[in-house]
Parts: sequence; structure tokens; C-alpha cells
Amino acid sequence: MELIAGLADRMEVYLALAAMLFGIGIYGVLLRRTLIGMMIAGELILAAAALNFMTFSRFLSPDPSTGRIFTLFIMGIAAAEAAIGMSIIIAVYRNYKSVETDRVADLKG
Amino acid sequence: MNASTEVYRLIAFLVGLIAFAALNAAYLVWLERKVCGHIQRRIGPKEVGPYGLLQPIADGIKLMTKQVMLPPQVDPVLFRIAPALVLIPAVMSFVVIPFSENLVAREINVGLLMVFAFASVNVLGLLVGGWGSANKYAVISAARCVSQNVAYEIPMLITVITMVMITGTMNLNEIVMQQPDITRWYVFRFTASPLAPVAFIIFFICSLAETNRAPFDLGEAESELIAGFHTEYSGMGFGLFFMGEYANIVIGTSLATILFLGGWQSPVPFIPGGWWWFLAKVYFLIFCVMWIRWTYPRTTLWGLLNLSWKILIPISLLNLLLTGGMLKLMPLAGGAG
Amino acid sequence: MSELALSPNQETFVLNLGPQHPATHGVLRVKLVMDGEYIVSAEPVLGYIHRMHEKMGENRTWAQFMPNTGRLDYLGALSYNHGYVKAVERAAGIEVPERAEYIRVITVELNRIASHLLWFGAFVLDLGGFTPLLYAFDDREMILDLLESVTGARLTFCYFRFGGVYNDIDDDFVTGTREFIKRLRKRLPDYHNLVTKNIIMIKRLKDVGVISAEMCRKYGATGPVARGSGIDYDVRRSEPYSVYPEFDFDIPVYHEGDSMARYMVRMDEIEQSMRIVEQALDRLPDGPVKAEKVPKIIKPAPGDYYSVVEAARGTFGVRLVSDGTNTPYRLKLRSPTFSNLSLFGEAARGMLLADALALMGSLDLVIPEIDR
Amino acid sequence: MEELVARLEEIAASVSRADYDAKGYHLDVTVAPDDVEKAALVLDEAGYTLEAITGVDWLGEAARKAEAEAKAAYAAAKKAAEEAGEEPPEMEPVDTSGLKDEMEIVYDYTSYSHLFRVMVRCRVDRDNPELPSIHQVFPGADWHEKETHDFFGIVFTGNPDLSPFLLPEDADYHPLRKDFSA
Amino acid sequence: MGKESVPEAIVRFAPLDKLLGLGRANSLWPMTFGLACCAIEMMATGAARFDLARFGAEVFRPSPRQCDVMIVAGTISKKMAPAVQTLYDQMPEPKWVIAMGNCAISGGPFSFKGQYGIVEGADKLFPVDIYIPGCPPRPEALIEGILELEEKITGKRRWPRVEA
Amino acid sequence: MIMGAYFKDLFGGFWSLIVGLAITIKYFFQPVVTLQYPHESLKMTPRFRGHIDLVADPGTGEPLCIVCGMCQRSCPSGCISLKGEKPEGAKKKVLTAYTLDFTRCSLCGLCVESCNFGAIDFSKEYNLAGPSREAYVFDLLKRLKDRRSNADADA
Amino acid sequence: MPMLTPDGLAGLIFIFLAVVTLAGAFIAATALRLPRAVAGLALGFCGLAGIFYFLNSPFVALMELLIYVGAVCVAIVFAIMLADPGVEKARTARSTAIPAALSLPVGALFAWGLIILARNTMWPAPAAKLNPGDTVDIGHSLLTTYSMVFELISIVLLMAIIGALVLARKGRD
Repeated sequence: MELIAGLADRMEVYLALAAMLFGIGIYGVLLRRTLIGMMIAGELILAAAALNFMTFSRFLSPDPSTGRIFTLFIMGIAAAEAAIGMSIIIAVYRNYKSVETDRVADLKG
Repeated sequence: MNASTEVYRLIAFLVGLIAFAALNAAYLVWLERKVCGHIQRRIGPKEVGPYGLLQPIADGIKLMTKQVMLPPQVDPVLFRIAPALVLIPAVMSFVVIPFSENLVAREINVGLLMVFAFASVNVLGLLVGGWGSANKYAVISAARCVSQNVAYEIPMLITVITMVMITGTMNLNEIVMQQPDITRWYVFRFTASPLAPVAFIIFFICSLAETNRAPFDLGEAESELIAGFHTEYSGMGFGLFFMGEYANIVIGTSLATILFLGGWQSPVPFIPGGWWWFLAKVYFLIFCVMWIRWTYPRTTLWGLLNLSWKILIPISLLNLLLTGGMLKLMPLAGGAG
Repeated sequence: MSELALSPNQETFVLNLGPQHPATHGVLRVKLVMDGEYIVSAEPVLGYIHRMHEKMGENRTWAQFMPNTGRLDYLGALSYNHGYVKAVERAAGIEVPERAEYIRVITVELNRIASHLLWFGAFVLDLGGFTPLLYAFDDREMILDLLESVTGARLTFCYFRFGGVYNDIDDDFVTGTREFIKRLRKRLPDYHNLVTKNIIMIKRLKDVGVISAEMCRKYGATGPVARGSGIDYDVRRSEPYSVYPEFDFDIPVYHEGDSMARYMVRMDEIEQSMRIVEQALDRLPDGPVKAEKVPKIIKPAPGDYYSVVEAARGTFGVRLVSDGTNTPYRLKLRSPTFSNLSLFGEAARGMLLADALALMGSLDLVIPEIDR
Repeated sequence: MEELVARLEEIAASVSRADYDAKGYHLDVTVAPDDVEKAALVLDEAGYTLEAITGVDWLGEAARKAEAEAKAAYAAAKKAAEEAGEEPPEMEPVDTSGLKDEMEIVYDYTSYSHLFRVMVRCRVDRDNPELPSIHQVFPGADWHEKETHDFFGIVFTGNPDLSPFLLPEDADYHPLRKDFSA
Repeated sequence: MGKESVPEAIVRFAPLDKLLGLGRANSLWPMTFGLACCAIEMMATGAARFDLARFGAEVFRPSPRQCDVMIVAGTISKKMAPAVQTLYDQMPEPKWVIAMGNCAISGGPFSFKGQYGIVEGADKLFPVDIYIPGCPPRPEALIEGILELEEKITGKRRWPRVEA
Repeated sequence: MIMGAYFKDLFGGFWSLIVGLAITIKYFFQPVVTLQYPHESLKMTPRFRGHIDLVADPGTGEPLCIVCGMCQRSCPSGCISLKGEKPEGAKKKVLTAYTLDFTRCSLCGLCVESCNFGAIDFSKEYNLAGPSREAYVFDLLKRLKDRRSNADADA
Repeated sequence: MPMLTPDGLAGLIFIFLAVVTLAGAFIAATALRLPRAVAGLALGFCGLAGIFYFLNSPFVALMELLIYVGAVCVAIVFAIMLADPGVEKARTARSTAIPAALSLPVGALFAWGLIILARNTMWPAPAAKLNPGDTVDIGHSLLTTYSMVFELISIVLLMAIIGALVLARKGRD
């Protein structure tokens, strides 16, 4: 009981959660074959980073707003990334009629 | 710890709020049918119970016992979670609405933000529901809903930011406190924002559009898209969408009341303020919503986007600018911290 | 989900509007090829309410076909009654007493008002406004009451007979009609304020669905659709029949060719119809309402005959081919909306879905009349 | 108008004025099936509009006509014989087996600007009813032709799509033919 | 009926069934579905003069998924029959059908000998609960039809009968 | 200039919306026009065309019909069928069966019009509805008898 | 019931949120149908928002909902709708079989390593708080200390909007 009650106040718990999110993100990025799927997994990685920022800002930082601001920045970047990513995906789709990565390989050329 | 009672209180309030939302949905439908009836010079529901008051109950019984169809082509998971995605955020938003000074489930400092955060999830519900239905009409409808919601979130948020600038807080109860009498309602306070009534109208229009109400009900434009995103929903699935829609209307009008019409504060000195005032104002606004719905034809998607981008956004930006200037020149007594 | 997929070569998908769809006013199906919300091509598919009227015409006597004419265009049933009796009267050489012609004109014009009112309501309903429909129905009920008191039916009147009308009208009808016109005159400004001048309405109708006069001619469009495109053509004026030449009325013509123009034509026609009815009531002559020398069994001389009238939706033509017996040899019904709808495919190309539906509404479709 | 009549006379097999009050049209034009499009072009240039296209199935009409003619001839012969005081000859049975039945296609044209109705008709062989489409001249004719094809089985060559229009998609019958029965 | 011996299990659930019946009977949502002339009278029934809303039956839903009763108002042609059948199949249980007008009952005036185009009655396609004869029936008749359907569902008539 | 048009559009449009609201609220406060059907009902006009009914001879109470069959022949939908027989010694035919298949009737009134004896007339039944299709194949002779016995009972 | 002490309840809620977050993330990473993946993503973000709430920042929690669930997820669903990749085919193709097989161990390795790192690191003792870090502080910091970053983010967003427009336009020609 003590364990459960104190769980929310222990820093490692948050860090472990973030680590797992990050791991799932990495797993997803590698697993996914479609651009959109990879983006989704990428969002998870960003979320893990945001969680870390938040954790540190709560437990360690003398000025908690710093971590929060960085989380907000991550969100802003994520939003921008989503917008750009989506339009790239749609543009790619329009040209190649596929969102699967192996078929977009000729983009390299 | 202070959290103890808080948690129980929250649970009690949640149950109450769900009941409130359900009751509201049921009886707002009844009210809507009555209002539209009388606007059209007919009676509306009448035979089921006195004044047709049992009509919502009959409808509820019917909807609940109706076969829930899972059309073969749908994505069963998405199809099932979509109504919940619409309804739950709407109910959650009620948590921060102050019905009176003390009658509020959880007073948090960023209450205003909370309402908008949950309201934004609503769109996802419509989108998922439309997509999950795998019906062309539903998909078109979902696409329309999203472009509409995105377009109207902007002027709405700009207007709200203006209000936050004036009030200096995102705590809904504090905002209400700043409007103790009718002259200090933000809808009439020209000293705070020179375009105050216009801001109110913009906010009202945007909340109409956000809740997909006529004349912005493009998502369920029945002459174009059958029933829109809930074309494939039957029985209670459809009922939940309905509840969500009406809960959202209550949220939208509540916010308008809190931000502009003094919330639970009394406009006249001889009657004390309280939840009755709040509900009176909210239901008056809801009546206006219905009145508007039964008066106007529907706009088109382009007309709607034009309205947002060419009229509402410039005006709300202008309002933001003027308000900023005003605040710099003569800071408000009651407001800005 | 696969049917949603955009086909690989073009980003379009097929949307089937109908056969059961709220906007099609019955059972019309429109196959739309869409690119997002834009229409790439639109193809109406007909026949979902094909009721074999022309076949029935060949199986029945001349008189027995009468009830069918009311079911072709049930909104303007009397115009169709009129078109048919006029054609048969022409073929059989039957003279109609003047009073009967006056009664025909009065009832037909009332029916036209009723039809336009219903169209007005249904059109606004297509655009998402529900209340005007109910107001229009309110007025329409008054007309139906009046017409029921003379014809005995509310919708599918079977009132005209070869050589006259079924029943005479009485004073109650005359006073009732006058009162109704007074009432409608008072209500029309409300309609205009509520709908015509509404900014949403204007934005949705102005410059939407423009049909040129040339296109009207190529497709044989008539009635308000042609008049909305600047064609000054109304059978009542350009091919005078019955007692129409005796009345003073205008043919509203608008030159824009958009949905608004067609809307305005019909709204103006309500007023002109009221003028005609008033004049007809003023000058209503006494006399019989049915010609005396109408043979019991009608046998027109062999040959073909053609006759047109102005129905609420345009020119209704009846082509009769008689072989001298008491049944028609061939009975061709030329319905106005058939031609009016045929231009929809061309006009709707490239439009938004919502605009195309406004265009379709402005054509004033009655599907059983198209499918016959 | 006179010019139009003259131009139509160039194309048509016969052009005759009709009594408008009795018939409902002014000009009765009969053309050969192949000249339908020419007539349409002339009328299009004159600003006419196409009101309707329809068909008439004259099943057995040729036989009836032949019989009537034979009867008239016989009556005349009989009369002549009686006048001459001879024994009237027996009426010979009419041989109608070699006669071809026909279908008539009728085009109704009218003008928005003046009252002059032109009816163009042409006859085609009933067993092989075919004539050119005029939808290139009047796009509105497309639907009328489809309908006529539905009802009579008349083939308008050049019409883009003559699949059942008013009838169900799988219909293979032509209900307004006189020998049709459900 | 009441005095007959009924198995206990049925008796026990009777109140619930009754409630369900009452709920369903008073919330009959028709489909926006008109075929021909009768559809106009159906609209007239919903309009101010007759006001179907009084019985809670004015919620014309455009999607069959949300309807309880299909009012077949008009002639069903053979071309239309599959579509009508589909619409009926798409409606969730419990569902009812009202055949409004003579065409929907039997083909009406269009069911002559040698006809090739129409279905002679909606009950050739699916079970019909209420028939409303007339060509077209007056709006009162449609209201009467709705009341008859309510009677059929609840087994009891709540409204006075009107004699012509 | 463009700005002017913009604001004109804006205010004009806004005003038109207000006017619309004013009209609907005006009707909102006007009395309803609804006729509450099962509680109150319209009186059908004398010319109302319901299904047909036989007319009885006011003296004898027997149908006026002489079985000439004109109505049957004039009916476009063929929904009337009647039979009559000539009893021994009687001068006129007597009606023995008169069936109206109302489900195929188009209410055109040609039958009533064709009857030279005033033997059939329109009934004023306007609200027929029921769960059975067969109920609308009327035996008019039976209806006439029922009416008569009802009238007798009332008297 | 010790479980129902306020702290216990809070702990339970925290566990619930953590499970929701991980489950959502897992669905997002593995679901074969992309719309479901996005629904999982939304679920995960909702859970994450709750965890942010536990980290004493309701403001950031709500922003998480507003931006991630309300905007990013909607954008992704929208893109899926336009592109419609449908169901991902089974991962049998040779070109992808190896990364797919590797992905799980790699992901697990990363997670495991980071957890070890988190547990074994000596975190400096929490310093005294300068401010509570509430909305007002965030606002002040944004417009003072981090105003440059704030502007940069704005520019990034602007460029993203323009870029998205350009790309979308080009596709449409």
C-alpha cells in the first residue's frame, strides 16, 4: 500500500515511464512500414522527452517553469512537425500513390 | 491531506454532472421540439404526458432498447469509441463550470483552458466516428466538421485570449466575480474592450459553429449528407452523439454566460445571485441557439470558411489589438493582474 | 473501407445521391463523381418511379385517363388536367363554356400558387431552413381547403371534364379565395424578409448554377427555369389558350440565369397568379360549367394532335394520336421537368455538392412527372 | 418563317401546313430517317428548341391501309358493276404478308420567340428501327432518344448510351410496342 | 385476455414489456422517404395544420439506421423495389412499416392488367403493419395510421376514435 | 472602396439576419394553427370524395342501384364489381353484390358521375387506417345494411 | 481500507494513468489499422496529460490535450483519410522483415537502458523552488527569458503553415 501511495511522488517512476514510452516509440519507428505510422511512433518519442522535461522540472529544477516551457516548445514543434509531415505525406501519396516507405525509396535518387 | 474530501466531492459532482448532462440533453431536445413547433405555429410534442413532458423518456426508452447495428463495413473499434469520445469530454468540461459561487465541481486556475482542451477532443470523436462508419457521407461530413472546427477555433480562441487579457485570469469563478452587476458585464464594458458586444457575438457564432449547430450544421446537412457522421449509428450510439451535441451546447452557452453575461451574478440588485441566474442566462442563450436554428438556412462550407477567415478572424484580431491598447492606456480597476 | 479508397489514377470517388435521399424530392438517383467536395460529373438516373402512364393511356378510354393526369405532377395536378382536357377537346372539337374556362383558370392559378409555395418551402428545406416550409404549408393548406371545397380532393384533383368542369363554384369559394389572396399578400413580405433577403440565402443562390439562355434552348428548358435565364417564354402569353388573353398579367423574366433568378421568377409568379385570380373572380360570367353537346363516348377523328399548357414547372405538352376509337392510339406526355433536369448534368459540372443541390432544388423537380 | 419553310422543303420529303387550331401545330414535315439531323440543324439555326421526341408504333397499320384500299377499290368496282348491271365480283382476300410495318418518330420543335410549331416526323422499318441521333445538335435530345429507345426499341445511332433509362437496368422489353405484353 | 391463465414468467415481465411498448409506441421516428404523391400528404401531416409532432412522431430521420417506422408513401416501381428492400433491411429492430396510399397497398390505380413496372403492394416485399387506403389519404388518415400502430404496439388505444 | 463594400455587406447581412429573427419570434408568439386531430376534427366538405357508398331509397331502404353496370365500366382501375339478378316476376334487376376494392381506387369520381340514378355517392370517411389490407375491400351492400340497422337502432 | 486513503487513491489513479499511457502507446506503435493507431495515440496522450497533472502542472496537461489530442491527432487522422493506406500488410516482405524483427529488441534495449540509467544515477538534491511554476510564471518566462525561443517557435510554426500550404497546393496542381 505504501508503495502505491508513494508511487506518484517518486522520480524514478516517471523516468521509467518515459523510458518505456521512448522504447515503444523506437520499436514503432522500426516496425512501421508506412510514413504515417512512423510519424505516430515519432510522436511517442517526443512525448517521452516531454515527460522527462516535466519530471525534472518538478523534482530537480529550482525554476519549474523552465521544464514546462520546454514541454510547450516540444508541443509547438510537434504540431509544426505534424502539419509539415502530413502535407509531405499527402504530397508523396499524390505522386507515388503509396505511403509505404520502401516504395518511396526512389525519392533518394 | 486536503485531497481527501476533494476526491469524494469530485466523484459526487461527476455523477451529478453526468445526470445533469443527460437530463439536459433529454429535455433540451424536448425544448427544441417545442420551440420549433411554436415558431412554426404548431404545438410540438403534446400527447405523451402533460405538455409532452414524457416524450424524452419515451425516446430514451426507445433508443436504449433499439437494436444496435454494427454495419458490416465499419471498423468496430473506432465505431464504438467515437460516441464516447464525443460525450466524455463534454461531460468533463462541466467540471470547471461554476454554477454558483460554491457550486463548482473543481475550481482550477486554468478552468477556461480546460474547457477548450476538452472541447478540442470532441472533434476527434466526430472524425473517428465518421471514418469508422466507412460511409462516404459520414467521411465527407467528418472532413467538413474538422475544417469547420479548426477554422472557428481560431477566432474563438482569439476572443477568449482577449477576455483573458482583460480579466487577467483563467479561473472561471474569478471572471464571474469581476462582473457583479449588469453594467460591469463584459458584454457591455466598453472600457475594457471597445468591441465588447461584437466580441460576444463572435464568441457566440463560434460556439454555434463549434457545436455544429444550424446554420453551421454542415456535418449533418441532411439534404446533402443524409445524417452526416452519425449516418450509420443506430439506437444508443446515435443517442450518445445527440447527448454530446446538447452537452456541448450547454458548455458553449455556459462559457458565453460566464465570460460576458456575469455568470451566476444577478443583474438586478434586489434578487440575489446564484445558480438560478446562471441557468436562466444559459437557457436564454440556448433558446437563442434554437431560435437561430429554426430561422436560417444552412451555409455552405465555403461561406462558412469565408465568414471565419474574412470576417471573424480580422475583427477578433482588431478587438485583441484595441483591447491591448486600451489596457495599456487605462488599466482596469477590477481586472488585469 | 476499400470503396472509399481513391482510385489510383484519379482522386475521385463516386457518390450515389439517392434513389432515397432527402434532397432528391422523391426517388431520383444522381450518380456523382466527386473530387472531394467538387463534382466532376453528375448523371441523373431516372425511372425509379416510372408508372407507365403512357402505356395506361393506350389501355383506357379518353375519359378514364383523366385521373392519371393528376398523378403525373401531383403538385400542379390541375394544370395537367387542363393540358389533357384541352388536348382532347381540340381533337374532338368540343367547345367549352366561358364560365367553365374561368373556373379552370381560377383553380389552375390557385394550384400554381400552391405548387410554388410548396416549392418555396422545399427549396429552403434543401438549403437547410426548415421553418419557411411550414409557413408555406400553412398558406398552402388554405388553398387546399378552397380547392377541396370545389373539387373534393386535396392533391390529385380530377376536376376538369371534357367540355367543362365537374362542379360549379359557389360564393363561399369566391369570398374564400378573395380572403386568401388578401392573406397571402400580407404574408409574402414576411417570406421575402425571412428568406429572400437573408444574407445566407443570397450567398448561396447568387451566381450559383448559372444556366445560359442558349443552354436552355439546347435542352428544351421551359417554365421558370427558362424565364430565369432571360427567355421571355410563357405558354399563357405566347401561345394563348383558355381565357388567359383576357387578363392583364406580367411574365416575370430575370436575366441572371442563376438559382436566385429562378427563385425570384417563381416568387413573382405567385403574385402574378394572384392578379389573374382576382381578375377572373371579378369578371366571372354566369352560365353553364359544362358544354351540353359533349358525347358520352369520345371518338376523335384519326390523326395526331398536340396541345401545350403552362404548368407550374413549364410547358406540359400532350401529343395524341387517335385512330378514331374510344381509346387513344398513342398518348405522349411531354413533361417540363424532364427537359429541365436534362441540363443538370452539364450545369452541375465543377460545382460544390451543396451548390449543386441548390441548383437541383431550383429546377423544381417532381420526379413522377419526369419518369411518368 | 417562310425562309425556314423553304429550307425545310429542301430537305424534307414533304412539308405541309397544318391548321393550328385543330391540330396544335403549324408545320408538318416528313423527312427520311437520314435527314433528321439536317432538319435539326436547320431548326437549330433558326433558333428553335426541341420540345420532345417520341415514337408511334404503327403495327398492322400497313395491313389495315392495304385492306382499306382494297375495300375502297372493291366498293368502287362493285358500284361500277352494279351501275353496269353486272354481277358484282367477289372480294378477293388482301395479301398483307409482304407488307412491312413501320414506326414513326416524331420531333416537336417550337420557338421561344414566336408561335410556330414544327413537327418533324420520319418513319423507319419496324423490324430494324434505326436512325441517326441528333444529340450533337440538341443535347437535350439525348434523354428523349433514350426514352424512345426504352419504349419502342428504336436505335438512335450515335447516342452515347442506350441502356435502359426509365425501365429497370436489366429490362429487355419495349413496353409501348403494340405487341408487348407483360 | 386478462383472466386467462398465463404462465408466471410472462406475467412477471409484463410491466417491463408494457413500459418498453409505451416507450416505443410514443417515439415512432419515421424515415424521410417519399415515393410519390402520398409523400406530399406525409409532409402536410408534419406541417402546422396537423402536426404529427404531438405524438412524438415528427422526427423524420434521413438515415434508416435511426428510424422506427418506414412510411411507404407512394408507388414502388420494380426498379425501386430493391432499394426499398435495402432500406427496410437497414433499419434496426424493432421496426414497423406503414403502407400509405393505395399504391403502397396494392399498386392502386397503376396495377392494371399487363402492367410491367410496379410492385403490387409493399407487402410483397416485407411485412406491413398498417395500411392506410386513399389516393392519397388525408393527413388525418396518416395520423390515424400512427395511432393504429401505437395501438398495435401497446395493445391499447389511448385516443378517442373519430367517426367520419 | 473595397472596404466600403465589405462593411456594407457585413452590416447589410447582419441586419438581414436580425430581420429574420424578428419574423420567427413574431410567429413564435402567434397562436398555433394546429387542428388536434383525434380530439377535434374537420368536417368534410359536401363534395369530399371518399370511397363510394350505395345510396338507399329513402322510402324503402333498398339500394337505388338498378345494376346497369355503368360505374363498373367507367372505373379506370376496375375496382368495382357488382352482380344483380332478376327475381321472378320483378321488373327490375336487384343488386345482390357490390364489391369495391378500395385499395385500387383512384378517387376520380367517374363512377358517381356515370351513374344516372344517383345510386352511389361518396362517403365521408377520411381517416381509414388499419392493420389489414382485406378490410378495404368493401362489401357495399353489407355496409348499407349495417347503416340501416344502426339507424334503426338509433331510432 | 488503506487503499482509499487520499494518497492511496491518488496512487491508484496514477497507476491507471500510467497503464493507459503505455497501452495507448503500444496500440499506437503496433495497431495494423492506422486509424486505430491514432486512436491509441490519442488515448496515450490523454493518459500522459493526466500524468502531467500529477507533475503539478495542470496548464501543461491541458495544453497536451489541446495540442496533441485536439490538433495533432486530428491532423494525422485527416492525413490518413486523404491518403487512405488502409490496413498495413503483414510484415513478410524481405526488405522489412529484418528491421521488424529487430525492432522489438532494440526498443526494449533502449527502454531497459534508460530505466537502469534513471535508477542508478545520483540525481542532485532538489533545490529550493524559486517559484511555483504556474501559468503566470510560465507566461513571464516565455516573454522574458525565453522570448527568443518563443519567437523562433513562432517562425517555425509559420513556416510549417506556409510549407504545408505549398506542399498541399503543389499536389493539387
